[in-house]
Amino acid sequence: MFDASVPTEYYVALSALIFALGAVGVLTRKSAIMVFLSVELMLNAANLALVAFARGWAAAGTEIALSGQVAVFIILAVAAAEVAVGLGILVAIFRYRHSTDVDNLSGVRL
Amino acid sequence: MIDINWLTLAPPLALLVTACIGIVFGIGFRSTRPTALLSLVGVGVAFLFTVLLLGRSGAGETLSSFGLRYLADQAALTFNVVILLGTALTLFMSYTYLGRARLEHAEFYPLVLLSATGAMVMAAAGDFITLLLGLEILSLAVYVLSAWRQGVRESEEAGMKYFLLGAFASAFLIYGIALMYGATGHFTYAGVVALLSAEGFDQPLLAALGGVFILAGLAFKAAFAPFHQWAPDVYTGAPTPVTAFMSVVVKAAAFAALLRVFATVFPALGAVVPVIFAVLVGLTMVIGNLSALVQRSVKRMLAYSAVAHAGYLGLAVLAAGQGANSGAQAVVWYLLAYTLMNAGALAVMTLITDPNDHGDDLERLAGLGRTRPYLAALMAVFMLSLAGIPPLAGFVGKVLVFQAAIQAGYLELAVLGIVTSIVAVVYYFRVVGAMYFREAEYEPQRARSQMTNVALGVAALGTVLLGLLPGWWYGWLSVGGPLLAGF
Amino acid sequence: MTPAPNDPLIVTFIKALLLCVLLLGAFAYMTVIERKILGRMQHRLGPNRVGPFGLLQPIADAIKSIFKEDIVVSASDRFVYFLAPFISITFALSAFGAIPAGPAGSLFGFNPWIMDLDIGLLYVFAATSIGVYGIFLAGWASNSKYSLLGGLRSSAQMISYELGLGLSALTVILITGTLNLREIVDTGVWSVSPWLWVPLGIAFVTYVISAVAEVNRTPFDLPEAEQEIVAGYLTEYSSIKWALFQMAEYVNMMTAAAFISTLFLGGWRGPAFVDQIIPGMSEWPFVWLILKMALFMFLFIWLRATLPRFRYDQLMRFGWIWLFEIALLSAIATAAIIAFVL
Amino acid sequence: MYLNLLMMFLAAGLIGALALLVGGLIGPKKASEDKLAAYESGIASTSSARERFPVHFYLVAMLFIIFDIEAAFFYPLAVHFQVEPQFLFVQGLIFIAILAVGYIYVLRKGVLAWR
Amino acid sequence: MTLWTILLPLFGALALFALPARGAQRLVVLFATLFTWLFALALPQAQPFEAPWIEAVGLYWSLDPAGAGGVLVLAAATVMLPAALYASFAVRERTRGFLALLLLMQAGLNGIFLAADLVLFYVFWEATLIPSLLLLGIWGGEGRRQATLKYLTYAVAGSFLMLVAILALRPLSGAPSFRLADLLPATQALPFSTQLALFVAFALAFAVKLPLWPLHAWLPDFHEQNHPSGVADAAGTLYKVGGWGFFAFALPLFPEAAAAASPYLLALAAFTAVYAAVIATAQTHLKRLLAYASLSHMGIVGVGVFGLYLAGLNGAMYLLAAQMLSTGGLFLITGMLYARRETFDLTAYGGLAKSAPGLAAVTLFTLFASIGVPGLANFPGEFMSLMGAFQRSPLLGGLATLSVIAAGVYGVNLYQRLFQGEATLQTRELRWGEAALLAPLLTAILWFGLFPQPQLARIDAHAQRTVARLAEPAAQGAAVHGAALAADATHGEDE
Repeated sequence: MFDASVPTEYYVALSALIFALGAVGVLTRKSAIMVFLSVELMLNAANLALVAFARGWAAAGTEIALSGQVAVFIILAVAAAEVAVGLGILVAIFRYRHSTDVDNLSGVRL
Repeated sequence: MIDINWLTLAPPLALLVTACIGIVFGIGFRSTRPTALLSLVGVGVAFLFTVLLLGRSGAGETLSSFGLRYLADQAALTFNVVILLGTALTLFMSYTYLGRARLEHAEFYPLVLLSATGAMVMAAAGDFITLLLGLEILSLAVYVLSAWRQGVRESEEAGMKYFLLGAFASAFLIYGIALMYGATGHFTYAGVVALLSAEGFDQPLLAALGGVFILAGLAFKAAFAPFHQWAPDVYTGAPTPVTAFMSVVVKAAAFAALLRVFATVFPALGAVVPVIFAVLVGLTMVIGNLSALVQRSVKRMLAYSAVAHAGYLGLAVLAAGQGANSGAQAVVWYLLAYTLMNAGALAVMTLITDPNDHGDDLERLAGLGRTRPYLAALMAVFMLSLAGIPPLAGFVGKVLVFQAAIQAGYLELAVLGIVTSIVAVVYYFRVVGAMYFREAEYEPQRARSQMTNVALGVAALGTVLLGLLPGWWYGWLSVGGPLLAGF
Repeated sequence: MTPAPNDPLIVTFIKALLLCVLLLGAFAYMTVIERKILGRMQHRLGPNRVGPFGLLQPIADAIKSIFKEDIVVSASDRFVYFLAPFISITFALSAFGAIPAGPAGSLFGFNPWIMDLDIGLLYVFAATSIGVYGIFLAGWASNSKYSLLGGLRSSAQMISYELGLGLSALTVILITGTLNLREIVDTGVWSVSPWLWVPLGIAFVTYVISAVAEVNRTPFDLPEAEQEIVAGYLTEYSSIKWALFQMAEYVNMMTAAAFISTLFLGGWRGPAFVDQIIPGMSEWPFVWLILKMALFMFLFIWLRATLPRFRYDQLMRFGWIWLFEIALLSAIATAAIIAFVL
Repeated sequence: MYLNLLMMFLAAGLIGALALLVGGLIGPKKASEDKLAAYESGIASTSSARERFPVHFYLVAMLFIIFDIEAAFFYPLAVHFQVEPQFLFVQGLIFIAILAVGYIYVLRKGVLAWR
Repeated sequence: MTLWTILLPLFGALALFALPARGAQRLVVLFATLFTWLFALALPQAQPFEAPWIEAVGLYWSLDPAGAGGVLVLAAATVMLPAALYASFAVRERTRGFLALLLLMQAGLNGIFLAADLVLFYVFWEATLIPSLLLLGIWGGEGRRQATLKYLTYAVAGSFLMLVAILALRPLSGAPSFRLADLLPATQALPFSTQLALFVAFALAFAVKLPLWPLHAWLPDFHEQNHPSGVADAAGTLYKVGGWGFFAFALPLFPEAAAAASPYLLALAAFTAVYAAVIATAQTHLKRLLAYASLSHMGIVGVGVFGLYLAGLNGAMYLLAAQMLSTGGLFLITGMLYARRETFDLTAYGGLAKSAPGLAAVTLFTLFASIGVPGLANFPGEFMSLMGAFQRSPLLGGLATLSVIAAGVYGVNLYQRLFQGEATLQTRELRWGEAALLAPLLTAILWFGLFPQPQLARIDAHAQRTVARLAEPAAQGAAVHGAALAADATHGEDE
């Protein structure tokens, strides 16, 4: 069937690609928001890899496979917390900078 | 059913509960001082629990929770002591500082405690996911703390930079964990090691790659050389007590995690990870010390010196990775010493800089030996100890580290470490020189604080006592037993 | 529970197309019916010129909106400007696909649903949430102050009410132990235990209120509050794009109605007593679902005729404090009953 | 199973695209500058609308992220609930208690008090 | 008792901070130095001290009072007693800190001489550096910053390498601890190349502190810039412990490497002795002159040590102790001179003997001791050192002897410039207080010169062990150069 026909390696390769894209994004982008989005991309690449591996391990036992999926959940929560904190810092910066232009978000440089 | 041993979780839980109480009731008060005192109580309770557990663990009891995912073994508990010490010093330092610097927001202390909670979880992690959770609890709070000085460009940029790079690093860590899971199907160290060393393990490359990624993620937190760029800016931009917290507690947690992973999982991965790490360590020692050499700002110099010390700690971790138990002990010892002397140095800085942390140039310290003799004397002690001059704590730390490294066969790195610490003597001594050998050019800050004095006293006493009577503490802090429970 | 047999792909596609067309047709007549009902409630006649009783009115409306000039505001972000209505309608239509309309194989031997997902409930949530993007992007792309405010308001409102929505649905899941909508219907939440009726009833009420807010209907229609911000995110849209947003809104209403029916009211199943009239009557496909949907659609219209609009701060406080807490408590109560009473 | 989902999207997308296409092709094109300007109740627009949003919107967005993700944790718990209800109930309560700390903090901080 | 020689000055330094009154401080200094001196006197009867430090790593607080170090402790205590008391009068500002640092320095010095654990030795070695750095940096003259930095760089660069070597020593040799007693048998088995590498690392550190010729550049500046009271210089003289390091550690630990390197080191030492003495003749700055003179003595110490003969080793250690007394005394006298004339420029002096005959006499006495006049302290050591060198290499021994002649030149030159010639100004005569301070020093100088035997016996016992070590490789027939050495060594013992 459809699910079984795609080998795990393909998913992992895709996730590696996404991860690399994210990493490149972090290293090349200058705007804080874009860097941040790139990091999110990397996290999601990791999630994809985890899910793919979990599916691959499903044959070895439910517990092993489930632990991978649970990890995805935890990582999602971690990512959410990061988003909240990151946005919080950004908002705090802009609140004090009295800037009225949203594009100024890109003014935060690394 | 999941096995939960509440007693093993008690130290971090004590901090967590205190943080929760603080954050809910703290915003009712105008001053943050009640929260600070509450936090100190929380740290004290956590410390008592840690001591209790240490006693039990010393009696040979295996303490863990969640099926070896949370280990309260000797190593974790000794790291807890270091973490709690660093946290307490930070609290003492912040007590008056926050009001002086107009940074009094109720959330400060709860965030510090939360961060310390994360650090303890990291130290106790027996599982990559626990490690990740600890790391995030730790980091998220510190991101906010480093941007605490709102409306000041340096602090905001410090927070933003730390956050973005930190998130980047955790992405690496997470991806590494994913790869490791892909190779072995486990998250617990015990499970991973069991599979890695099992017959017919067919994914060594994937596992090694995962190891490298995990290493990169942790190396960032520990500020190893190519990943250290955030450190100077963040350390300079953050309020000084936060800098102290970062350089002490965050570092302790990072090395606790690194040590455990290094001593358990990495040896099973083959030679490549230790080799990469050895290169990182060498780079860190060189770059950290050379960069510190050219700084004029003391805080910035301390930031680079923190990088350099990460190198020495890394050397001990490397030794521990080779199975030398003395390496693990050297890590704990060095961290304890570093906690005392670096927190002490930064505590001095809080008293001699402006309320907004400016004025930490070397020139500003000129003549301090005359204008504020006691403070200068303490600073001199901390500087000399950081430089590794006997008979202070830093020296014993260095001896233990180099000794362990040489024993584990890293003679070249040990020589490099000693050569770089010669360089280090110059920049630390420059501070001493400025304080004593030069005339004052500026009116010194007259900030005083009883609570900071407590921190200073503890730090100085510890620095001296650790140096003079290391044997007393060494036995007590010894990381007895294997680092990997379940074997 | 046994998994339902799968239909061939092509059949699925045809069913999907059919569903879309049906929904759009229903939308068209919903507009007439709504205007009629509103008219009655306000002692007016409503549309009655085009065709008998105004029944051809929607066709006239459709032709008009197609032939109207398509204005693209010069300051807008053109791509996003086009993308917004597309997203709105696509995901509004897609969301419905997971809702079962009858027992397996009851549609000429095929299944009366497009897809039978294990995570059907999450899917519906996800698809409807993406609809928020449509509205927000519309407000942003127009580059008009009214639009932007409308878009912001709608997104803030929708995310606020999703908490209530999610937590209310939690009550149902606690009882059924599954996210598959077909299995939820099969379980029949009310038949599990009378102990649960109180929290379930509370969850039902909070869910309906949240759903009204989620689809931007009065009294929660702040995103297009014409007195304050003209027409909100719709201000700069005209012709077919405007029509697409309208479609999306009504389709969302219908989805919400069907979804509430499925979660709380037994979905496509009829009440048990009807089996005594005609045996097997409660198993009839489509009929019961459509009836229940009609009930909720009438409720929505009724509300619109009756209630004034909330003020923005009232709306947020209501969502974050009252709905959130009540829904959470009902879920906790349900869990406690299951854990300690049953 | 998930190909069905794809079919659904295809069909729905087709309808949407078709409508846009038809509208774009058939509608008259008689643009003028005034017509293409943003509508601001008849007053000429002076500045771009893309200004800074009020901070409250961001705060709400962040709160939503946190609370929604944590609400999402309840779903697996709920699905699994029947298996060991009492243990999971306690566990869930602890989770809610921690969540409640954040919620109470937010309330006391006045983030949810709109002016 | 062994431990108390270290603890007493330490406690004294701490007590100083508790006592603000000047008189009380003086009393503390007196008691601390006096009792330290008494303890030092009693060292031959003392028990070795040993306590675990970090047992797991093989570190011990291990102090051995029996060796030649005891003599050096005694000499240092003899200088420190008058020096510290003089400082309590002559140093006017921040006296308390100055005195405390002096006492700390004495504690460190005693540690260096008594340590029998290598890491402990290193600890004291570095710990002593700090007070001497601070004495120079805080109380020094105009150019003190440069001088301090120079001193720091030399000292630290050398000593850190030694730390590497020390740390590597245990794992490489497989000894159970860092105690000398454990290391000595273990290093025997080290391959020659390893021995050589470790020896070089040690030698570098010791050569800086000896100091040997190319590494001596910090020394003149160090003395020139130190506090004009001369006390710090006297203390600095005590800290020239490179010869001790070679004698007690480097040679016995790495006998083969030492034997291989000794010709080169011997040549360097001989050159240093002559070079410094010649430079000293041309100096017009009082302290610089003394600095070079001291450097010349150190060259002779080196010559004695690197001769690798019993006589030379004995002589070198004896000279080390003796020059502490003589050079230390001279530096104290410079302080007294400065207190009268406020300059170190020799051309500004002259004819002091007329108005201050007592001072002139004392100076002449000490100067004679310094240049090695028989019957005074330096002579026995110098003589034996040179004798040792002659046995190793007559050429280099002869070269080194030239320095004695040069010493006569600068000694006489110095005396003439200071005390003879036209009396430009009236000068205060030696006061009773000053005389009282110098009296014990002069007595000691005389005593060391006339009765070298008791001290030499202690040194000799220690040196015998070292020489035995040097001979051991030959006994095993390990190396050719070892065999030659053994023959020479037995010959040396016949002295």
